[in-house]
Amino acid sequence: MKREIWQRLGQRIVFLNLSRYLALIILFVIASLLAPGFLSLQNVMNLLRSFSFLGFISIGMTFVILSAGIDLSVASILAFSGVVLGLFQHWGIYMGHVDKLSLIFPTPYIFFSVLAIGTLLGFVNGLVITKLNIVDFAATLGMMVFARGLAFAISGGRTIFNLDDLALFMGRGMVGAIPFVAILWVSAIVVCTVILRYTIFGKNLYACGENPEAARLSGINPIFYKIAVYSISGFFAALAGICMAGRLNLGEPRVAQGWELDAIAAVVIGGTSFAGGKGGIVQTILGVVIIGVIRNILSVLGILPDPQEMIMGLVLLLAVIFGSLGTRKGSLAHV
Amino acid sequence: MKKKLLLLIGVLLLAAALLGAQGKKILIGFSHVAMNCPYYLAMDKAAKETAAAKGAEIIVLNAEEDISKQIADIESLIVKGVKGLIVNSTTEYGTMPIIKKVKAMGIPVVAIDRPLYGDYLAYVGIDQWKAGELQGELFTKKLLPAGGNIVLIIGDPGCPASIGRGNGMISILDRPENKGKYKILGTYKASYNQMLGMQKMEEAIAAFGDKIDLVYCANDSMALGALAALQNAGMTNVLVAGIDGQKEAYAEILKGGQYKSTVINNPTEITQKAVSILVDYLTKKIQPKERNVITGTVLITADNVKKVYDPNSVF
Amino acid sequence: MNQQATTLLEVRNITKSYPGVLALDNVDFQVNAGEVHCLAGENGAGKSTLIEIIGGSYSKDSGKILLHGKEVEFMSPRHAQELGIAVLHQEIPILPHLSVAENIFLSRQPVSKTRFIRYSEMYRQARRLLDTIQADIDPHTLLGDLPISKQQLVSVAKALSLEARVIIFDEPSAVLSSAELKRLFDIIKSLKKEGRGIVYISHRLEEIFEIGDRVTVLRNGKLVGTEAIEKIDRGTLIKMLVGRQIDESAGASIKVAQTKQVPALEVRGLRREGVFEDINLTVYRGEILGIYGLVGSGRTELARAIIGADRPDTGEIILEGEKMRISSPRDAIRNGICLSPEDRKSQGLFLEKSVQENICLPSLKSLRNMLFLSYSKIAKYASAFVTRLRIATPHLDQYVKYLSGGNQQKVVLAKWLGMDLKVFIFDEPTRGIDVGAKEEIRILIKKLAQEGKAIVMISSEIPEILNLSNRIAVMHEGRIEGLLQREEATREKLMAYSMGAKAQ
Amino acid sequence: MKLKANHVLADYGLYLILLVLIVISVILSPLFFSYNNIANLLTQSSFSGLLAIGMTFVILMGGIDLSVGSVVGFASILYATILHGSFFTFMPEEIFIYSGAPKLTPILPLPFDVLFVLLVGAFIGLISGFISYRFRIHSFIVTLCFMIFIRGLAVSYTHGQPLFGIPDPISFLAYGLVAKVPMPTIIWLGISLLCFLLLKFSRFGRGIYAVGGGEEAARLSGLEPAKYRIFPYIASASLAALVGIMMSGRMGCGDPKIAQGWELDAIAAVVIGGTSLSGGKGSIGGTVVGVLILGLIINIMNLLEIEAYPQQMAKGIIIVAALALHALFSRRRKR
Repeated sequence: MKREIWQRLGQRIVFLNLSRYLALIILFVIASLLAPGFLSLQNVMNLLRSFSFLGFISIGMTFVILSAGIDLSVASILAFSGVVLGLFQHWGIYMGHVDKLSLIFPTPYIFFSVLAIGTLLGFVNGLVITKLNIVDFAATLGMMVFARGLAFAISGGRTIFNLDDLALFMGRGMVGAIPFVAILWVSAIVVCTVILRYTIFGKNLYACGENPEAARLSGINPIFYKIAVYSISGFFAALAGICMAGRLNLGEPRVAQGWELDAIAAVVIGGTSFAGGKGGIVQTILGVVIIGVIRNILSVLGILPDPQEMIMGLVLLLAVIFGSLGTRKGSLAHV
Repeated sequence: MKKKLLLLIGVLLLAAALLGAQGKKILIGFSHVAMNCPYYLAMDKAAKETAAAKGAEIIVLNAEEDISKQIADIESLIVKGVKGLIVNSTTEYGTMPIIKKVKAMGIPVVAIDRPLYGDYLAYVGIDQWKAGELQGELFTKKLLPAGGNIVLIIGDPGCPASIGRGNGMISILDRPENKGKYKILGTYKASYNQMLGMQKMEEAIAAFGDKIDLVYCANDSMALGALAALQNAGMTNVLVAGIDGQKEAYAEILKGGQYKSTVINNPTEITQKAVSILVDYLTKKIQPKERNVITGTVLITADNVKKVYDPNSVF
Repeated sequence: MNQQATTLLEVRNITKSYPGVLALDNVDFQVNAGEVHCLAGENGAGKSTLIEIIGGSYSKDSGKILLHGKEVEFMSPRHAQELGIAVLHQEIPILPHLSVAENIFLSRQPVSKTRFIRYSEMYRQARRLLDTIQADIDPHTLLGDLPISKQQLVSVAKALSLEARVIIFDEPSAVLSSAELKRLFDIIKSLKKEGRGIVYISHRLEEIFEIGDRVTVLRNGKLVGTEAIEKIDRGTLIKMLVGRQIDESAGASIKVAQTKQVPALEVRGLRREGVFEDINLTVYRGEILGIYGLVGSGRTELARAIIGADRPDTGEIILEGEKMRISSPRDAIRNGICLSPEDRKSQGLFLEKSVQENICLPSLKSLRNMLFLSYSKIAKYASAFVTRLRIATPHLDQYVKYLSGGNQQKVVLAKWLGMDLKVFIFDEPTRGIDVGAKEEIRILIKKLAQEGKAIVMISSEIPEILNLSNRIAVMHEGRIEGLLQREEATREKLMAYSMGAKAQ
Repeated sequence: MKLKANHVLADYGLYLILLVLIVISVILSPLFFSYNNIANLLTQSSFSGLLAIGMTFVILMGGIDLSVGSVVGFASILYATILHGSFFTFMPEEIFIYSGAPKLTPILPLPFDVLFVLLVGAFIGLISGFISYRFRIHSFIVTLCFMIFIRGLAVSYTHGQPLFGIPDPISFLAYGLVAKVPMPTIIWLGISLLCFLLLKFSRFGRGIYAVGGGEEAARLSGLEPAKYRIFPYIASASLAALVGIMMSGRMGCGDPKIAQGWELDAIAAVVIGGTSLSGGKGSIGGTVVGVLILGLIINIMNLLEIEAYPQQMAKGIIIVAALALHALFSRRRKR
């Protein structure tokens, strides 16, 4: 009986996705109590910026997980695109620490080509999964190792220092008081939300995610959507890569190691189900923000990185357990 | 089928043997800790050049700061039949057992840049502790005579370089006359990498904000990263100090900005020494004069930076 | 049955409630040795809950379970099995990657003294069990490779291996063709002779009357009554089931016009390696073409091939006189052919999506303002169908998985009605639906035909076929064995053809 | 006849691949067949091999365990701390505490401290397994949280410091030779054999297959899923702990930072070994071969003096290629 009450409560909470908003608000309160400056414009903007990078790949990841897939390769693609950007801006010179720029072609084109490359890698993921029918996990695991290796190989493992101003603007630029990255990110959120809620593409994507066979018999082509989502994921990874490189002012093959897991965690904390077909961008953003804020709080508390990780792990675990309460089958059904 | 296979193998082995016989060049191995900052790259370059000059063949393997990979590297170097080893050990003790094994096989080991625990032919590098002390002196005498809060960014815990450079500096702070004046706010680990240096500094800023008076990094790459982070946060009054004498660092010191000091630790020099010691020992049976070859450590500040700065140098 | 027969299992005023619903409201039920006790009731009447409780999957809220007269508490399916109760579930639980033998002896494999599994022994025992029910199945084959009907036999074998005194069949007929069903009945009869107690659940009244000794009827969680079969007739049983009188031939009142002139869909020499061969069919506007055949006779595969879900090797599909290149369901739908698949839950519907979304999915194109979907249009569109088809749902956002089978089927229909399609293919449209809903669906299908649509209806329920179709094609082993006008079609002929025996 | 050939391919294709690879390596490098090299190959495969065995259990059951790498690091440092007589005591803020010659003050006699560490490992597995089972949370997420948490824990309580000083018996586990066979290999293959027997010839083992094939089905056919769902995590975690101890022996010290990303190597090996990520299908034999294949590729590329980075790329490609072959073979079989 007692358990049922819990279940019902849980169901209501989960249904309204309230628990997460609640958690977020509580976090904000705690934070602003701990650090008076927390809600200051300055800090909020910093937070926004720090969310954005993880945020980008989380958006891509959302698409993938909605289609009942998983993409382990995002972080590697991110690093790879950063390196490519660096190389394209130091074209011809002996790779490595040179401060003289030599663009292969104007920066905007470089951006486009990097984005294209990222998308292509994602596309390859989709192709491998659908055409060679390999499980998403394994296929993207392969791409993860491959792309990271590629990033190291083309840069010879070196850090490529100094990018041009446009690239820096992507990462560091401010529009008024607002970081440019944040603007980019928020607009990406808006666009993707619209795509998912108000276009046939979105609806069909959800359908394919939940039940590919049924989708197929209703005249939808699941293969197309599979490939599409991975391409999207690749695109956002590349975008994040460009911004990250701009922020660090270097192309670094070691960047963002393990971020794919953070992104997945964010998506799941947000309440998008591994089983596919359930969830959305907004939830994901929630997850990203929650994770980011917790990290920030821990830093503000002056907790050093290592214990931070530990606490982070615990908090995530609790968050997930709480999210799973009530729903009989659990919020993240076994795939 | 099987017969054919065996035959094939036999032939190949024979051919290989012949090839081996022709190659008179002596083969040495260099198990390098990582390639993630200019310092290591310079070492890599120097090693190859010196070896070539000395008429030796060298294989450089990069452990990516993973001790278990380094052990595996050393093992595969042995398989390739190197006659001597240069090791830049990831952690001070981690390579001890494998070094013991190598020694047992009669392969001499030269430790470079980072002292390691075990029976080695020679160690070539700076006196890490002294480098730390020099910086400590500078802080207490010049930069923060009145005392202050210091953020420490080291490479890897357990890396002898970090231990020496860190403890050396701390030992000065712990002197009776400085007791209580200085506080280490936190110690961050950035594995000698500029990007990580920047990210860790950002975390430190988030944690301690304006409390920070000075950032002391175990090498210049991380210091440069930290510098970038500080500049992004607009904290231009926080002082920065590094070690190694990377030319970008010189440039910063030259500007006379918040980047105050570094200590020369010339990768090219130590690598050249190490390689020649090993090759001489192997070819001409020359025992190194002293077991610990300590290269010069000079504190570089705005006063003497002009003398050493060379924009076109490798490092 | 005679009262002095020993009661194996008795259930006394069991009550079970889920959040919101009262699934069972003190229900009594008992099974005697050597009887077949049928359990009947519309979907949601509580049949499955009852057997889940007997089978130990669910726990009861209150009430007693007596086994051989003494009270017991079933902790888990395993516990129930140990006490000699076996449930053959509707969706047969199979472990596709394990061999038949292992599925039978799972966790009870014969082991040596050193606790090592003795495979040879296991296969021998499995062989013996399968022989006792004359199932020609190799115990080494992976269960996943067997057709459903054979899987059913395997689970019967498992029940035997459990030495079960009480065996519960949950709608076995749903997955069996009549011939296979006959076989199953023989087995049941022999089990009955051995003095086991059988509980048999089915929606098909004729089966109940054929096999049953007693019947217990449930209606929304309450016990309506238990009757000896010979004491009651069809009409009263239906009354007990539905609670009201319904005329089974309501559908028949609607006459379907025979417009032979315009052929809507023609299939010429369709062939798929090892599945079906030289299929030639023509469906005319406004007619219902029934396709009858045993499970595995290739009828479902044929339907899938027509709409391009599976690629046929040769053959052409002609829609209203012009040849079609159909390589995917997508093309089929574009050209006006749709399929309501056999396996509703896993192929026809998105259970985790709302009624509205399910209905609108294929026709979203027409529900946009410029580029973007208009939710107001969608809602209007969906609610129109909900009212028109009398889909019983609290609101449009109800998840489909919470609807009854009948309403789910209606949702599947609604999906297609909205777009003007020319050919509708129904694969088992009324499988596993309760009597009332069955009729509604049939009437809907007829109405469609009246509107001049061409309809192909696959079914393994002979009465349904005879009642609805204008013409009936009977399939056997991937060939069309015979094509009958409704007038000439009889139950016997259909059976004979479906068994492959050409009637003279 | 043809059909038969396909069956052979489907069932033994993997071993075929291994054979082909061996032949190629022999042709490519004369060094390959030297005793030293083979010993190397085996030793280096053994550690990831042990992890892969545990992972096989988990994946057979239909889950995934990302925490093994962290557990290795944790076990390694925990073991060392125990040897230094400090029990779960967090190190003080100073980072350089453990430089200088060590003095071993074990709090438990030799076999027991090892046992203790193994038990701790098992306990970790128990917890993660239980949470995943009880709350119906996808094991990916649970173990992801544990991965973060345990790594944080390990690094926290010595501040990332390695702890020097490991008794000889343990180094023997890592370097010892028995009849010219490296000790780690003996342990690895020994345990593989045991697990093979467990999975093939015990009711419990078959139960794991069953639950992996379909939990509900297994339950209805009379299995109690709980133990089958939880045991694999215990196995995998305690094997990870064992690896941690052996690694300590290999390094002569406990180091909390080792084995980062090894979980993915283990998973890769398992899937290359033909165990399906959806559970219920696969074998220990396959896993062993998978490990060998990966090890072989790396080894031969080392011998050919291919740089580390291209090696990584190759690894990625191999994962995908192997799986593609699997898919191909099994599709051929279905025909």
